[in-house]
Amino acid sequence: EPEVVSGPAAEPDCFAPWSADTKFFKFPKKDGPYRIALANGYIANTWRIQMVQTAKAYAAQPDVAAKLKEFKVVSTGEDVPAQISAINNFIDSGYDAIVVNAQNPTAFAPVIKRAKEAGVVLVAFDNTLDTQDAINVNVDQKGLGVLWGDWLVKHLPNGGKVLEVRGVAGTSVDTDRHNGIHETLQASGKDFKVTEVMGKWDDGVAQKVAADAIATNGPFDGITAQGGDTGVVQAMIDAKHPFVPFGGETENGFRKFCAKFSGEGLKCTSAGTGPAQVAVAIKTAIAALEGNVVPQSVKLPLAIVSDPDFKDGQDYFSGESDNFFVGNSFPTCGINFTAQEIMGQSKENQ
Amino acid sequence: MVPVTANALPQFIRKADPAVLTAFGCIILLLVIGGIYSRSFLSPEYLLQQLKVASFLGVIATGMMLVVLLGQIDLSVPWTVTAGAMMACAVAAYGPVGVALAIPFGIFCGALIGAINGIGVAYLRIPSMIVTLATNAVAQGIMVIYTGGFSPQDSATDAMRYLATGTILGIPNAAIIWLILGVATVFVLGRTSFGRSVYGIGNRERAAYLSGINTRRIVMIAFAASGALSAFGGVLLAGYASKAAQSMGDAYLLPAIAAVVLGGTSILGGRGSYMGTVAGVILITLLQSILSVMQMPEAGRQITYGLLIILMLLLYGRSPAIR
Amino acid sequence: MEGAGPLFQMEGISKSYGGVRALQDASLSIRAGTIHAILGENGAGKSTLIKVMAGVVSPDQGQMMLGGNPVQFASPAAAMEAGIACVVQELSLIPELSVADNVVISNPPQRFGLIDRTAQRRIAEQSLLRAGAGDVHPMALVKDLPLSRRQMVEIAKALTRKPRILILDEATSALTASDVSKVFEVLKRLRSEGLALLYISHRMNEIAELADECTVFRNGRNVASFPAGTKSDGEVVQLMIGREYQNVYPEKPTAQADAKPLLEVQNLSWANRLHDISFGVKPGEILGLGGLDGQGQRELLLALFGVLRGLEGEVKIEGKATKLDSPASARKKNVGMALIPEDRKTEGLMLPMSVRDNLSFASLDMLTVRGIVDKTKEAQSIDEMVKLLAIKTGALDSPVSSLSGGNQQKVVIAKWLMRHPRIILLNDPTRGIDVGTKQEIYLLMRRLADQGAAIVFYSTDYAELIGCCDRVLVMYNGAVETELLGDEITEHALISSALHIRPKENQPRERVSR
Amino acid sequence: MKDWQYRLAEHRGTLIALAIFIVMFAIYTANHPAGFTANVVQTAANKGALLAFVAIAQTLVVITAGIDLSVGMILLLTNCLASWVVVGSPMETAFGAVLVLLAGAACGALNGAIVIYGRLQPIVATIATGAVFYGVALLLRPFPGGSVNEDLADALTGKIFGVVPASLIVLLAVILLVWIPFSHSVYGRAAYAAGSSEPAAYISGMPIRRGKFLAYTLAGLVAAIGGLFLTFFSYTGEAAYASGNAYTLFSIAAVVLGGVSLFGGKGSAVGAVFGALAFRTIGDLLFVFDLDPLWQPLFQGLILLAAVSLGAFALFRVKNRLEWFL
Ligand SMILES: Nc1ncnc2c1ncn2[C@@H]1O[C@H](COP(=O)(O)OP(=O)(O)OP(=O)(O)O)[C@@H](O)[C@H]1O
Ligand SMILES: Nc1ncnc2c1ncn2[C@@H]1O[C@H](COP(=O)(O)OP(=O)(O)OP(=O)(O)O)[C@@H](O)[C@H]1O
Ligand SMILES: O[C@@H]1[C@@H](O)[C@H](O)OC[C@H]1O
Ligand SMILES: [Mg+2]
Ligand SMILES: [Mg+2]
Repeated sequence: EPEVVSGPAAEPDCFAPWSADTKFFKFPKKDGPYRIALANGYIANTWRIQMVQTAKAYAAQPDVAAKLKEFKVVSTGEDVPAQISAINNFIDSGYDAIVVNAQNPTAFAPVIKRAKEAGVVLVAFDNTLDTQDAINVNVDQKGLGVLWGDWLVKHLPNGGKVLEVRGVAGTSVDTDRHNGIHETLQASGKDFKVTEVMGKWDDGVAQKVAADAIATNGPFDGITAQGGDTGVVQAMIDAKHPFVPFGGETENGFRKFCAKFSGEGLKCTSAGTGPAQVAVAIKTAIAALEGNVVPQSVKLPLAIVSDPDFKDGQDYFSGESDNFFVGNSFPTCGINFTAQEIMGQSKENQ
Repeated sequence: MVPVTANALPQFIRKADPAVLTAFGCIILLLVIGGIYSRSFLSPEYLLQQLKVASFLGVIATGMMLVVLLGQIDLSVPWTVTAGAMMACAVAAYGPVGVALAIPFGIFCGALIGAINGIGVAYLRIPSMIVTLATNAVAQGIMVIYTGGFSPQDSATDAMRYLATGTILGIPNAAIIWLILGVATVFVLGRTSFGRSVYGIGNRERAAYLSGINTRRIVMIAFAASGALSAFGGVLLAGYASKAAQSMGDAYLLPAIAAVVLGGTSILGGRGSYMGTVAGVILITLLQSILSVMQMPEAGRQITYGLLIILMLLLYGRSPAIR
Repeated sequence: MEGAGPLFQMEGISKSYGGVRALQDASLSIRAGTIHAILGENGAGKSTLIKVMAGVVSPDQGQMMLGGNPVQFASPAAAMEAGIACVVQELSLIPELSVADNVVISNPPQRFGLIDRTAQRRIAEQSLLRAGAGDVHPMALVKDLPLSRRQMVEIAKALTRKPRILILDEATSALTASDVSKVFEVLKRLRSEGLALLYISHRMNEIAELADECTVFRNGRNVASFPAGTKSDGEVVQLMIGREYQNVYPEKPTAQADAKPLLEVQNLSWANRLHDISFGVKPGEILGLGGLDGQGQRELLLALFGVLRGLEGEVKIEGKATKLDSPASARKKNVGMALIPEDRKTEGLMLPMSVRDNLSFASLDMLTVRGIVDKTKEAQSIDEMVKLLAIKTGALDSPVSSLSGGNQQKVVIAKWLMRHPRIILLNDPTRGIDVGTKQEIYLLMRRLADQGAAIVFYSTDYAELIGCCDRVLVMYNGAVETELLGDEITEHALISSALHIRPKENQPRERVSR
Repeated sequence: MKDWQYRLAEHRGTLIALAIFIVMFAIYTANHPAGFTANVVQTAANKGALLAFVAIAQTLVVITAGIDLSVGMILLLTNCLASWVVVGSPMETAFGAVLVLLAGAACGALNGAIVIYGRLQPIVATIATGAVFYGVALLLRPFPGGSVNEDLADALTGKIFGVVPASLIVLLAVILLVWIPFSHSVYGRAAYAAGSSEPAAYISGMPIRRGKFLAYTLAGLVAAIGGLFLTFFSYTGEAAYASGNAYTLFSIAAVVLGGVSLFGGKGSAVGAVFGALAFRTIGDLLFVFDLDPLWQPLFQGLILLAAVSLGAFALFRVKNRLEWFL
């Protein structure tokens, strides 16, 4: 359906192409207001809850709301076929665009076919799709691993023992980040000895396995963790493990620790995949429906904050919950939510 | 008339279930194997760390054992744990009273979920496997709404932290709590009419009912207790991690069941001892921990974990032959 | 009857369970075309013996010969293959399957590798008819049938196998007199067809009617074999119990005290099954419930014990209207009721639990202080009961399932007597119990009555009602048909009221076997 | 009672499940923006059939009074395997599909062997084998990927004559070719009997061990059909732990909704199929009711709770309290 055109995209700062050879799409212009759906998979973790709340908040912004006739969210759980069916249902019900956080990057080929036939714009984000036929909006997961790897190489000029706390086995996000870290450490030519454990992107699990690793294989000279970072730091504190350089995600709790213990050696880089990318995905979908040129694959900037730049009230919030992901704004796209305003919104409403 | 030969053995060995003894044997074997891999598996720090972590599972498995003894099961553990943790932290936002009430309130919420399970199983006679599955989904739903809509406080109180991570004379407080709970459980199961009724109902509820036991109340209490203990486990976990988080209970359901059964409790109810559950909890915790730090790909870890459990069960967990 | 050599022989069979010797060097020899009765008190090893024969239990020692050839059965299936079918004391029916499924179970008719349901139904109907259970619907689930019907289905099932040897272990213990007579016809026909039948029963009258040969077991050994009818009942019983035996029933008190009834029932009705029942029982009185099986006697006992919902009418304890809505409320001190239930295995006992735990289970409330069991008191009470009822058990800590049927029944009674109940409801308590033990139970009942208990006693055995009861209510179709008092309680009266035949007008046609 | 009354009683669980499903599905399609169209039915059928296969597998084990907590992991394992081998020429594809089915049957047989000959309690034995199966799945697919013969996949997830969902035909075929023969065979009866009362079945000389073993093995086989179908549906393989566990738990819910007794000996795979379809419709209802996204999980939980409580109404008619206890 979409025409493949040459760039640049409509808002080049926001809709940055993934790479030099990324295709650009121009969909036939449709008249608004549009019906847009968000097909989420799993819902019961903070990241996803924050994401759904951000999506709602974004769709409710006056200028966005004016373009929308309907915005519907469905979460289908862990089961891929349920999500595929939900998208099929949206297609059959005549939605104009569908935004999806895919439970599986490779499983949606049949759906993509069907969406294409029906002229529906499909935009994937966070867990994107392995395809050239739908729009992807994502941070560079492997690049995230590279970033963490570089951080460790920089702080451990002589190499050393590294603890890598991984995510959920069998997911592409985990694999990409892991590969990024390993290729970087290897390429440095220094002697790194890596102990891997699976933290499942969960603070409790990450804390437990980190504690075990510290007790048996520690002490470590550097640590990297994807998700569960707050728990990993907690494990270090409990074990009285010396603070060492750390590459991790953007949980508020983790950044609190980074700011607090920077002087004692907890030198952090914190970067990740903010839940607000859902807003970018919706924005992309609208742009595509309006007939604007958009890249097939949008690369989001990593919201990186590194030691010693952690500022309270901006990069982290000392009075707030540990659990939300701070990196929640994409200024180049005009998306400037703070996490607390998202997670606290109903409270204020009451 | 006890045969004379048996009298020669000391009472506690004679009475001990061979399954429990073998389970403890397996623990020692596991440590030896771990020790061969790396000396640090035998270090006091590592062992105390395991004991601490085992205590969380131990508290949860205590509740699971109660319902398993009744011939039931509690699949609502994941979100009962989470709800207990999240509610305890949430209530702490309400001033000093809130802080003081955090732990009891968290436990209370778990007891409430457990009570709903109990009503379903005891009064509505719905199979426990399915009511508890449903209440788990309901608890999850409530927690999602709550987190998304109310921005609850989720950091643990100092008291929770102290219980979970503090030590007395080098012994983790969590382990002391588990010990106290364990002694209480042994007493309740062995010496109270509630405990006897639990075993009786597990064996044959109809006969227990006709003996004049209010079996429905006992079942209800056991489920409420299981919910409360799961939530208490959640409170401790929140103390351990300093905070409550979504899905923090996911990792506890299957290990809790496995620990209870590895400890020789019959999944059909009516048979099992608490010492067995203790052994099962330690076994599972050690196994998970040792596998986690041995540098083996996740696939290999899962396969080894599964095979070792089967192996241990074949060693001592077999049901009697029909003839 | 042909005088050929024995069809089946066992020699030197021994079997121990832990320390318990169930069988010791036992032997048996049975011939085709005969009914061979096995007698012995509870725990003598009868059931174990036939389990060995049927491949259910493997003996520790000994040989078996079938038709002169040595045999060994690795499983029940193997024994069945060899033509041995067994109607066991523990019912072997599958509760969730239909009667027809159960009847053809070991060899269902097949078409194209699948079970042929139509043929199965035909076979089942024939077998049921042959077993005298034509009234059982082949599509009914076994779990929905009353015990007596199940027992008939069990017999039909055994017949379907067309066995050479048919074993019946207390197969009639749950049957009513009329069923028993039907079964007897069947058994006699089978004998004439050349089968060898092995018959175990505690009912001497049945053995007298049926058996050609008798073997008496005591303490796991066969102590005597003799042709039936060559010894008097007294002699046989003496062989069984190893001592002299007389005067089965205790003396009844001559006059009833004119005390107020302890338990009174007024216009009790329930769910179309009980109709307008009224009666009273005084302390010291044994009230019998008679009638054919399934006329509402069991429901009446359950209703009194608080098990049934939606009762109409009134129950009074000591003249006070009392609401009994659970066994828990019935056993309370101010009521003091106890029920010895119908099926000891599923209603009376927790089989895998120890004898000790079973004994104290119904009295936990009395043995605990604020919920905590007083171990000393518990041990005392248990001791007392074991002595009172002379329960034979290896160790109090062994599972109650390891006791013989009779001793299990004693445990059920004991666990209730521990509460010192004032009102005792007994639901056919002597089923499957040997004469010696039966007598003990009769004596006990009378003693409890003398001490002031009010007893309601349902029995399928008319002789027991006659021997034990001061008064009998004969039930028919959920209502009290007749009340018989003192000397009026005769077999004749019991049967004619049970069959709903007005006495005087009609003589009972059918003489129920004795 | 008349014959038909007994027949009705025999199929009561299945009929109730059918009724629940019809009511839910009617509510769903009545409120669906597209209405009761072939596409909507196809979408629902594909999703429903997948769970239905797993539910049939679970039923096979549950009737023996066992439970298979590894069934979701067998689904994953066979999905991952299929994403390697069910590709290429028609011959290769067919060979691959057979291989996948054999692998599933082997997993089931392993469960059966451990439970029956190893005499382990099924709950914990299958938790352990589930870990093993998941590990193997992860070996096969350390991250999502692979491919499948798309022509076959499209055919089996598409519509026949543009109306009838092919997945339902496959489902029907499984019932006719696997379930009916098994449940009407001597071994099937032995499996039921063992579930109802193992000692009685043993004393009756039934081939209980072979019957149970066959039930476990067929369960693996049918789960593998589910795995194949998952591959057809998604064109790919993935060792998604959470998803495997979800299928296991859903299969239990489906089986119970379908009137199969978790205590064994009672129920039918046909009921479980309707249970699965009904369970899936619970999720679909989200789509047609305009619920706040955060309230959706709670809504699903409450409907599930309500659905499983339905059976409790029968309780109020019970006049003999002993009937509470089985
Ligand atoms: N499975 C078992 N485990 C332990 N002991 C057993 C077992 N089965 C039987 N016994 C013991 O073996 C002995 C013989 O029992 P058996 O059941 O053969 O007696 P019986 O003659 O049939 O008695 P009854 O007339 O009461 O049925 C008894 O002492 C009994 O306690
Ligand atoms: N449920 C059971 N538990 C333990 N042992 C059993 C069970 N069923 C049968 N056996 C034993 O297995 C052997 C074979 O029994 P049988 O032929 O009745 O069963 P089966 O199902 O045909 O077994 P198989 O398929 O192994 O031949 C016998 O030695 C019997 O003791
Ligand atoms: O990107 C990940 C997201 O998909 C998951 O839901 O939460 C953890 C994040 O790292
Ligand atoms: Mg016997
Ligand atoms: Mg007997």
